[in-house]
Amino acid sequence: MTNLTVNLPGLNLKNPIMPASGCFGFGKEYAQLYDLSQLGAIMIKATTAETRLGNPTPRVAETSSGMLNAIGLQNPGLEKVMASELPWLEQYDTSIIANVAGSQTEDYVEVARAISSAPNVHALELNISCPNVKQGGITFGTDPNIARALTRAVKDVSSVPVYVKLSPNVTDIVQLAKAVEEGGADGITMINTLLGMRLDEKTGRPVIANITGGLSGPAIKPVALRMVYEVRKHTDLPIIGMGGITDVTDVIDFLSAGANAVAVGTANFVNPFVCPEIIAALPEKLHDLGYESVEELVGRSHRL
Amino acid sequence: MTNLTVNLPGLNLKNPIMPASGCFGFGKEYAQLYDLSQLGAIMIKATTAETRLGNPTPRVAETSSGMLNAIGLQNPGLEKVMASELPWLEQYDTSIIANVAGSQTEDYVEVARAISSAPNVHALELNISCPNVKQGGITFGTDPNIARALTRAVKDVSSVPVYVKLSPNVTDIVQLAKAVEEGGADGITMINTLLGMRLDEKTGRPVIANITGGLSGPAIKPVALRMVYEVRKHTDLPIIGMGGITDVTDVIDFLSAGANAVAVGTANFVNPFVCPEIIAALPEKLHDLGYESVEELVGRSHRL
Amino acid sequence: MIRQEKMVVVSQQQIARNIFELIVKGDLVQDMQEPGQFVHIRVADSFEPLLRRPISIAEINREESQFTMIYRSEGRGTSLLAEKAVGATIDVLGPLGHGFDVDAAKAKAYLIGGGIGVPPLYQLAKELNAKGVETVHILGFESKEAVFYEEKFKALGETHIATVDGSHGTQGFVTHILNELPKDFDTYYSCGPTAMLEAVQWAYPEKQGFLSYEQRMGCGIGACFACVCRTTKSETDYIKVCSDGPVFPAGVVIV
Amino acid sequence: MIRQEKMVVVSQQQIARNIFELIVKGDLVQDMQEPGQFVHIRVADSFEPLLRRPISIAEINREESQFTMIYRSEGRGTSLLAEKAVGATIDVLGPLGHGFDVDAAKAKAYLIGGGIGVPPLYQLAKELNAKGVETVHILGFESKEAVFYEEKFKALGETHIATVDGSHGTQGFVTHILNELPKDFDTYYSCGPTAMLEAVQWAYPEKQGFLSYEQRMGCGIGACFACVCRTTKSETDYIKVCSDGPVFPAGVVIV
Ligand SMILES: Cc1cc2nc3c(=O)[nH]c(=O)nc-3n(C[C@H](O)[C@H](O)[C@H](O)COP(=O)(O)OP(=O)(O)OC[C@H]3O[C@@H](n4cnc5c(N)ncnc54)[C@H](O)[C@@H]3O)c2cc1C
Ligand SMILES: Cc1cc2nc3c(=O)[nH]c(=O)nc-3n(C[C@H](O)[C@H](O)[C@H](O)COP(=O)(O)OP(=O)(O)OC[C@H]3O[C@@H](n4cnc5c(N)ncnc54)[C@H](O)[C@@H]3O)c2cc1C
Ligand SMILES: Cc1cc2nc3c(=O)[nH]c(=O)nc-3n(C[C@H](O)[C@H](O)[C@H](O)COP(=O)(O)O)c2cc1C
Ligand SMILES: Cc1cc2nc3c(=O)[nH]c(=O)nc-3n(C[C@H](O)[C@H](O)[C@H](O)COP(=O)(O)O)c2cc1C
Ligand code: FES
Ligand code: FES
Repeated sequence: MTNLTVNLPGLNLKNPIMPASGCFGFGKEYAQLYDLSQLGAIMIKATTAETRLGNPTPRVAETSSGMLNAIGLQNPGLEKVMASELPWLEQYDTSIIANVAGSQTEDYVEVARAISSAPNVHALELNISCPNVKQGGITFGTDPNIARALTRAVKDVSSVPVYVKLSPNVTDIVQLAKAVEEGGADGITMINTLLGMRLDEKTGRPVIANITGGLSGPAIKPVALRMVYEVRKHTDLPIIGMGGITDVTDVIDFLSAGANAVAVGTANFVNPFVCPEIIAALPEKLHDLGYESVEELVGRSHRL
Repeated sequence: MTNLTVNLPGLNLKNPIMPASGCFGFGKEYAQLYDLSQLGAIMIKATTAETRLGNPTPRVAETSSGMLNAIGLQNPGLEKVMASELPWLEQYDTSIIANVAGSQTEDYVEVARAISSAPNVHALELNISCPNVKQGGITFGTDPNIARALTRAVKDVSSVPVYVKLSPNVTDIVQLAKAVEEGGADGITMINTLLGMRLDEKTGRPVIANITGGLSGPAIKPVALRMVYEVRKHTDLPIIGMGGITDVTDVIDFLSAGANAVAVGTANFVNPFVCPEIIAALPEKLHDLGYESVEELVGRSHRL
Repeated sequence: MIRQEKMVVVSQQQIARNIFELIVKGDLVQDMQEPGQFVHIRVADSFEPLLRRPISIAEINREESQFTMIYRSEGRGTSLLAEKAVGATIDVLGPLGHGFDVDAAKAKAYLIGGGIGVPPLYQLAKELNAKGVETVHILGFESKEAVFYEEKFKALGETHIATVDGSHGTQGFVTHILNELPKDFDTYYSCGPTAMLEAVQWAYPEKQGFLSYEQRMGCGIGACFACVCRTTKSETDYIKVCSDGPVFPAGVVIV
Repeated sequence: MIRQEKMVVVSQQQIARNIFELIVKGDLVQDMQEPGQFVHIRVADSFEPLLRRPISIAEINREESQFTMIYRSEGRGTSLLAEKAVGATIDVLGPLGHGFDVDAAKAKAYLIGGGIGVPPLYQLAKELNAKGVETVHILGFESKEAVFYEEKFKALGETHIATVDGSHGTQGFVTHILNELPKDFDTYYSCGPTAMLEAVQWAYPEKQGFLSYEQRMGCGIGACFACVCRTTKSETDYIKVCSDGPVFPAGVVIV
């Protein structure tokens, strides 16, 4: 029997596959389609201290093998997430990773403290990399000093392990990874979206109301994979890799490059069953490649 | 009659379309297919002081709507380019932009001084952004101070206007653009490739011998367009835009975002006639959009 | 229940300029609840184009397990859809969203559609007529060449056509026709460009109405927050076109 | 002259496991010079998959303006190619590169091919035979199911087959057969995996030989420097497989 389990700080995953934050809401919609207990974990939509309405529409645009989004962290706010979304998720036997966002350190700290105390939140994902909010967000993710300090502040109040989500929109991703490691991060999740733009061909106007948006989907996979590979060379922290994953082969690539687990974002929109399908395909794929467990395969590209 | 001409420092272009450096060699191969005098200009392959053998093969890999390359600046070296490639190009009525590369300032200066004196070289394109060479190259393109100093050094010796080619692999492209502007750049060309990677699905080995390569093609267009738009907001320098252009609509997008002219790279490999086809389609497209000249359309997204 | 199914193309026909009628067959039809729901279509096996395309359900044939879509072939996705021949399979996710409240109309209803907003009104008209509600159809198109289903609507009730260029029916917009028609109906239903929905809403402030909205979509099932609209119901909330809509009672959506 | 042409599919047939024979028609055929040249094929109208696929010319029929390709449907590009039906058009760039020197052989030639390296040897065999050169064909495949064109080669001369699993012909590699054969030929021609080309070259250091190489390609016409190999001719230069090759005299390419 192929062993799919992955053990990471706070997360004893039955398999390394989870939906990425923002692409799966709080699970309710996909629960109409399949049993969420199949999933290794669920990264829920970014939660902020207050209700956020997000950006005006249009919020998405299609690009070659990818899409842009500028949702702007719309979410019902900490209180409602704690009161209704998280309790609802308790019926499923899977780990919940809460994506925490804000526009200043205090916001992050407030959300982290509260949400990490929810009984079914197993880890936090610190979203210092959202390109679609005017204040904070991405600046936290591009300055190593700020990223380090924010990680430490959140780490100090969190009752569960803290994973920090890195932005690809930086000159040196390794430097950021090192910074959050110094700040006490228990793990890294990467990558968030690349900043991009699309124009309406008739008018020349940006298609996305926010002007720019975050690029995701297969188009960004080569960049994501390169970054995971580079960061793995420089840290032993667990990495949850993502960016353009659409099938089991993509998963193998990220694990090979050094990710310990992976998240699937945009592909859920194209094929809502993509996560369970990948989970089902994984044992045979590992077996064909000559591996008996996920953990054996992790990082193989570095051992050649 | 729609006016396609574009006048930029050193470059009086009959139209704004030119092949991008490294995707067109020194023109000989495409000259078998069509008359190069149709082109607005030609950006020739990077030239270094000495002959460069470049990287081992495989040097290219396909990705979703894109490709990776790690040619490693293979070129016959300054002497041969001056002695045979450039003189051969004199038969064509088009502007030549010489792409200058090196691994230290002295190399750049040497090549720039010599090649800018060739009778048919109208401008230099300073390649401070090649991701595929171990030394120099990209570090020049990611540190604003180094970029500024290099630009100044080259500017001092060049007999023709100097355009600096920016790397997208940076946190803040505007900062780099400002730096080269301060260094005396006459214009900016952007973007070079995004650093990426692909793994062999069976072995987990990087497909490209150099491990990482530069991502180009339609996949990167949203990133390129966003960067051109941002840089245009902060400088009046001429911009030659590129990244994923495959047809006349893409050209309109880059011009709208603020590019004064555009270059076509990877698309030449897919459709070797792409440049003349775009040039032929441009007048009608401009007309349909209600413009009588290229220069009228440039930057329209900023005027909405 | 929402299903993802490879449905089989039974018929594909061009019925007006750039307008295609596509009939597909599969089990998913049995779950269709209301006229005005839509499906989300994956047009290619590859990830290019990436996103699914939302298309309304235009007619439901439960006995044959078939349903009809009418769409404009315009961009990359719909052009690929137009290439699907009889026998080909299409990846359909649906039925999605909430449609028109058929029970709301009492005696007489106005069905007001514009362009590719017309299709869902056809199944609606059929169901209303089946319930004994008289339907009047006011349909707007660009020009004569773009008109479709005129005879089919006529077979169900009084039908007025407006074309922007006047090449068929009344010249102008549906509102030009509405101005001339009596207000002797109890309920209106509308689907079309947002500007048209706004105009219709303004025209009948006192009537009960239902409007079907469009937004750019990601997931199509309510998970990604791409397709939201502001709502009069709450200052601190949005409604999602894909899962709360696409049909909302008049007065609910702020555009 | 190199042309880009929308060529029409005349025939598409599976002839072995995952192996397809594709015949297309168009003017470009008239420019084909030598066996061993190749074409560069765009398999989709979209940019996904992005790059063209290099495929050898397996047989040329100038009268009918047709040529044959034989390819293994494996990855994304070749799978799409296998879907092209009779009547469809395919975007072909070619003819490209330099092929086998047919005039080099005097009386007897060995044609040594492995897997999808076998196809270009077929046109070569035909041309050599037409010139009165006796050809012996030594062809290696994975297994019985992968073997193709055996009868066609037999019709042109002595033909030996090796399969890795021994399910047909000699068990092992082409070199196992070569070891048993006399060295009474004047020229050899070979196309196949690089390891095979190396082995063949080692086996006949004293003979005149021509080898066809593979490399990952970008442009296919010599402009991008993707497909280079080091050469014994110069320490400071590369040769390009696409435009200087794919066929080189033995001893020229360093692998
Ligand atoms: C609930 C709903 C029902 C619809 N019903 C129909 C119908 O029955 N018939 C019909 O012809 N059209 C209908 N549309 C509009 C249809 O979805 C778009 O015309 C179609 O998605 C455009 O795709 P494309 O490939 O032609 O264009 P592209 O330009 O390639 O599309 C690019 C992206 O923009 C999105 N997009 C473009 N236009 C629209 C639009 N108007 N609304 C939403 N997304 C858009 C596409 O889905 C895609 O993600 C409906 C839209 C919605 C939201
Ligand atoms: C000069 C030349 C002649 C060839 N002739 C034939 C032939 O007659 N019949 C045949 O079946 N094959 C031939 N090949 C190999 C053929 O080009 C590859 O099998 C094919 O490109 C793989 O594409 P894919 O879509 O199946 O694979 P994918 O894995 O989707 O290909 C991904 C990328 O890698 C490239 N690639 C993968 N394998 C190879 C390879 N072996 N050589 C070069 N590029 C590769 C592809 O072109 C593409 O750019 C030839 C190759 C060369 C260089
Ligand atoms: C519509 C959408 C919304 C997203 N929202 C969030 C978010 O709230 N928090 C976050 O950390 N990442 C968010 N992301 C980024 C994804 O989690 C993921 O990092 C990125 O999309 C790359 O993965 P993919 O290519 O598989 O989509 C969002 C992405 C999309 C497409
Ligand atoms: C095969 C290849 C070789 C390249 N060589 C060079 C080069 O020598 N100098 C340079 O400045 N850019 C080089 N580039 C980058 C292109 O000029 C261009 O900036 C980039 O590919 C983005 O444009 P595209 O998406 O249209 O290809 C190369 C790109 C490719 C694909
Ligand atoms: S499209 Fe995703 S929430 Fe509506
Ligand atoms: S493939 Fe471009 S030089 Fe050979």
